[in-house]
Amino acid sequence: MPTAEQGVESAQAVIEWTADPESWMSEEFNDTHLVFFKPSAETHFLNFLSFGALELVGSSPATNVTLWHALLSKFALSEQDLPLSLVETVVQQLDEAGLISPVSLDAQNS
Amino acid sequence: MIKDALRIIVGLQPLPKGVMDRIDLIRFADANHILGQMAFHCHSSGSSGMADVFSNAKLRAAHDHTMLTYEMNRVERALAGLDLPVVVLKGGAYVASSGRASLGRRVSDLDILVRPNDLQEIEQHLLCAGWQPDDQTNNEYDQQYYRQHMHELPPLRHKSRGTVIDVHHALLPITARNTVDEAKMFSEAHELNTGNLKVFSPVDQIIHSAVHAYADGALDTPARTLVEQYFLFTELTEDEKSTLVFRAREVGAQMSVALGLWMVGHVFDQTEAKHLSTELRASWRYPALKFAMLNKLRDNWSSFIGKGYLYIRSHYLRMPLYMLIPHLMRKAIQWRPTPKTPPEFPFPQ
Amino acid sequence: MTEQPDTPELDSEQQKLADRRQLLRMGAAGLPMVLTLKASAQQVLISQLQCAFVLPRRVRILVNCNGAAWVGNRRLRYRNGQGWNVADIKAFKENADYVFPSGTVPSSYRPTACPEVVCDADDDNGGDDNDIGSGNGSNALSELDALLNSPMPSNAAEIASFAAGNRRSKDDDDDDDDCDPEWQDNGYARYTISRNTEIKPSDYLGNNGGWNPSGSKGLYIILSLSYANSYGNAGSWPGISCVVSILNYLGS
Amino acid sequence: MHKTVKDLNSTDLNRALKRGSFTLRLGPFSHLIKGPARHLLPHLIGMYPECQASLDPDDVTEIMLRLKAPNVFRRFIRPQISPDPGFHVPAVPLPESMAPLGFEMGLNLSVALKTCRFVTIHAGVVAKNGSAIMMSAASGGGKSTLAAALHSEGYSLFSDEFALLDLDSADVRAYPRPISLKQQSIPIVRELLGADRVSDVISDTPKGDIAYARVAAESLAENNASAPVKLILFPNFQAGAQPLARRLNPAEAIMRLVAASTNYSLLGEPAYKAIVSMVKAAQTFEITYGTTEQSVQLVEQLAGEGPS
Repeated sequence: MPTAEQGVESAQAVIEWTADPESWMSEEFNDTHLVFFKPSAETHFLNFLSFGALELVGSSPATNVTLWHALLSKFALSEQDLPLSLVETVVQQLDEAGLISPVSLDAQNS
Repeated sequence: MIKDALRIIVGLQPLPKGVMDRIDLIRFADANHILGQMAFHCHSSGSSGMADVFSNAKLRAAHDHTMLTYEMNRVERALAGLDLPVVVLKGGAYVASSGRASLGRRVSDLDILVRPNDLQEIEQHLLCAGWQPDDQTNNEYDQQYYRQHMHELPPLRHKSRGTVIDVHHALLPITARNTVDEAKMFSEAHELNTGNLKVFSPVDQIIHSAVHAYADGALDTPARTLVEQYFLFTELTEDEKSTLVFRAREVGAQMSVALGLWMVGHVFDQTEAKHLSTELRASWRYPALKFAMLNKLRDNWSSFIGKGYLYIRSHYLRMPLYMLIPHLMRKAIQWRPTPKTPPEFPFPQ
Repeated sequence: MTEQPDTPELDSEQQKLADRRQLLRMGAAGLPMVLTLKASAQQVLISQLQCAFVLPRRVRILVNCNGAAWVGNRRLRYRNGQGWNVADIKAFKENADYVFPSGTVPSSYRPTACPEVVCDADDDNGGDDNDIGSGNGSNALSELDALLNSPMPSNAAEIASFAAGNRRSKDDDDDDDDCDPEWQDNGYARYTISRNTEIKPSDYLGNNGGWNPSGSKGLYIILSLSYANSYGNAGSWPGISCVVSILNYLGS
Repeated sequence: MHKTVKDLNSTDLNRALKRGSFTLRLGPFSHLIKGPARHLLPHLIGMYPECQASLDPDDVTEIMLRLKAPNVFRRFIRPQISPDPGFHVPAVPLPESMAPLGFEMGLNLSVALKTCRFVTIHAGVVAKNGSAIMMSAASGGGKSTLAAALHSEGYSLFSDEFALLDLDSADVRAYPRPISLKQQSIPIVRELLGADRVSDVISDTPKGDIAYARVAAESLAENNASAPVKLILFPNFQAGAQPLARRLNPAEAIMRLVAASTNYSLLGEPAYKAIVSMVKAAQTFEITYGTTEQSVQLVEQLAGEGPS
């Protein structure tokens, strides 16, 4: 278990995000993804970007920056199309929805 | 009749034969919020109507449990990195420890207990994570009242999920006449296998249930309380039972526990509980309380003698007398006379 | 959500990429990228959002400058330049069907000119709380005994009004010593809603689910909300079910 | 084997209603009913004559409705009733003469909030040739009128209020309660179905003037009918509008259906699966129309049954 100090440090430094692909079911309709998240029993609508981010984080843990690069290549986008700040926003929204969580928290849980 | 109903519900007696009797029983269980428990514990009849009723009730409870488990996950997320211990109370604790008392139990809010010194920091983190004071209590009087006299923060409601969390820093109000040593109970709380959340030990869970019901005056759901304490009690190991009396005295909860055990013994013919209750002794108010409690149980609506007494008594126990009367006056307009029903949809938007 | 064209675009891949770029620009501009579906489980109650009720009796609402309110039906005489008749005010308060504590009524409904001498000095505001116990434990005890020993009313609402009644009569005893002009200044505002008035609470709902009350019907809504806050759907407040159904619908 | 409402002796019926042992079987539900017989009886006989019923229940049931006077003092409004489906629900207390309204509202609330065997979606459903059309609209959106109109054109009526979606098959189940009519739709439906099928008007209810229309006996006969949904419509009546159909992205349709469901979040995963599989197998449109006639034509076109 991390100490409070470590927790603060990790929050400020590079958080790695993770997601469990088993925890959701999804359907795609015209580039819109319907996601049923089992732990919360909530249904979310994700667009190609947020769903892409969820899938990437689900396949291997990523920081905001590594996720950003992965998204750029996955969707063949330029940095002008997809600024890092938008990835950060997406990550925050996925975190708020519980779909992804910090690796440290996940380690605590297991 | 009530005794029979409760005994059927926990599975001590078979279901009545007559359909109309069964219907009455279902209504009783539903009105007292223990239909879910009944669905799990009573002896099934094999009728398809009963199976429908029970499967509906189980589904509702399952939904509550999913929500509650997720809320616990969200609390952990909100407090990630803080490393401050948090004890999950009441229904949340039963669900988290998945004992008999959790089966079919409806849960609407999450109750947690934190150490008084951690309160401010934890409140801050919860506010940052999207919980906010509920509109209903977000007025000066209520905020002041909670902070000055109560043992918990005003309820916090999550802004997007609509879920409610009650953050306690003590088990009884600051102004209560009875006190209970929650620090002792806190120190022996069990870790859950997830993160920083804990639950009381089985013995302390039944003590807290009794304190909550009989010292806190929160007698909204007497039938549910009884059923719950029955499950908690009968699930104790022999060792745990033997420490119950000592522990109740140690944490200063002998009166509530005595009353709780007496009720369990009386209603469910539980000789062990009766015996332990006698061992614990009673105070001068004990016989009157037993009477009031039975009355309360008899009928939520027709027997207001018991109910009125308990309402006043519960405030009497919470607050010094000089504070009681003005508060009663104020609550004359603010008091909710109807028992707080768990909403059909635990998490309205 | 975009409309799905009946005939596919010629270059759907390119269209898709353009759509995606557009979406990213909107995301950068703050459009949410994750939408959580809110099942409106109480949708079925929508029709109840439209509920209305009729007041079958005239309702008079008396408001003091602290925002306390009395609801009743007795007459209240008013004399220009002098104000309300003291006996009327007293009788109205004593016979009020419902009493709401200070702070219930928003300031826009309170009397504009607060008198320097307010004859009904004791309102239910915090400062007065001590006057009952007055630091005298036995006095308070006897109040409690009175509460405990009196015949139990048959329902909860009556317990509540019983407690309130106790308090009022005591206040009035104190008041009469301090001042007794027959008429007093405008310490009160009165609102009257005539018999058979229809009130439709949803008329006072704002777009975001908040309330925008106005007029005496708006005041009635405010009191209804306060009543609902304490008693929920129980009791006899006219129209309460309608108001509560709306509150439930709004999830408040 | 079971009798229908019209076969029962009204004295017995009266007694059973008072005692609370009267049982009405319709669609997948058994309804146990207690209430003021004086006002309920004409409604039951008028609107549910072909419906299976018994004086004593042979089993418990998930739907137990009591119409009763509110238990608080009634200084302001004289005899009142309010539906008590066995749980706390906000309901408008109604004068006793509006018992049919309380009855219908109470049953709706019970089905909506009490049962978990189906995904319950606020929608009208009709069926023909083994496939169903679902119409989801907010109250006042004209779905009852549209359902009645299609019913008069030979569609069997599954429900004008709730689509009951089977959790496993994603088929809808028939639950043909009387069609509930408001204000302007009353004369229209009288015209469509015949005046003898429409109840007396109850005036000045919280919902305005209302009346009920009796479902055709054939619809009732298929008590356990179910059908896959082939068309999901979101009707939108606008006086004077030209008829128009707009195809909806299935995701948007799902969003709207979830919002119209009373128990989607309660059921969770199975409801998600059922709605997704229903929508994937159906066509989804938003339709706008200015007259009832147009709406029927439009629906028939979309269903591929009428002239196109």
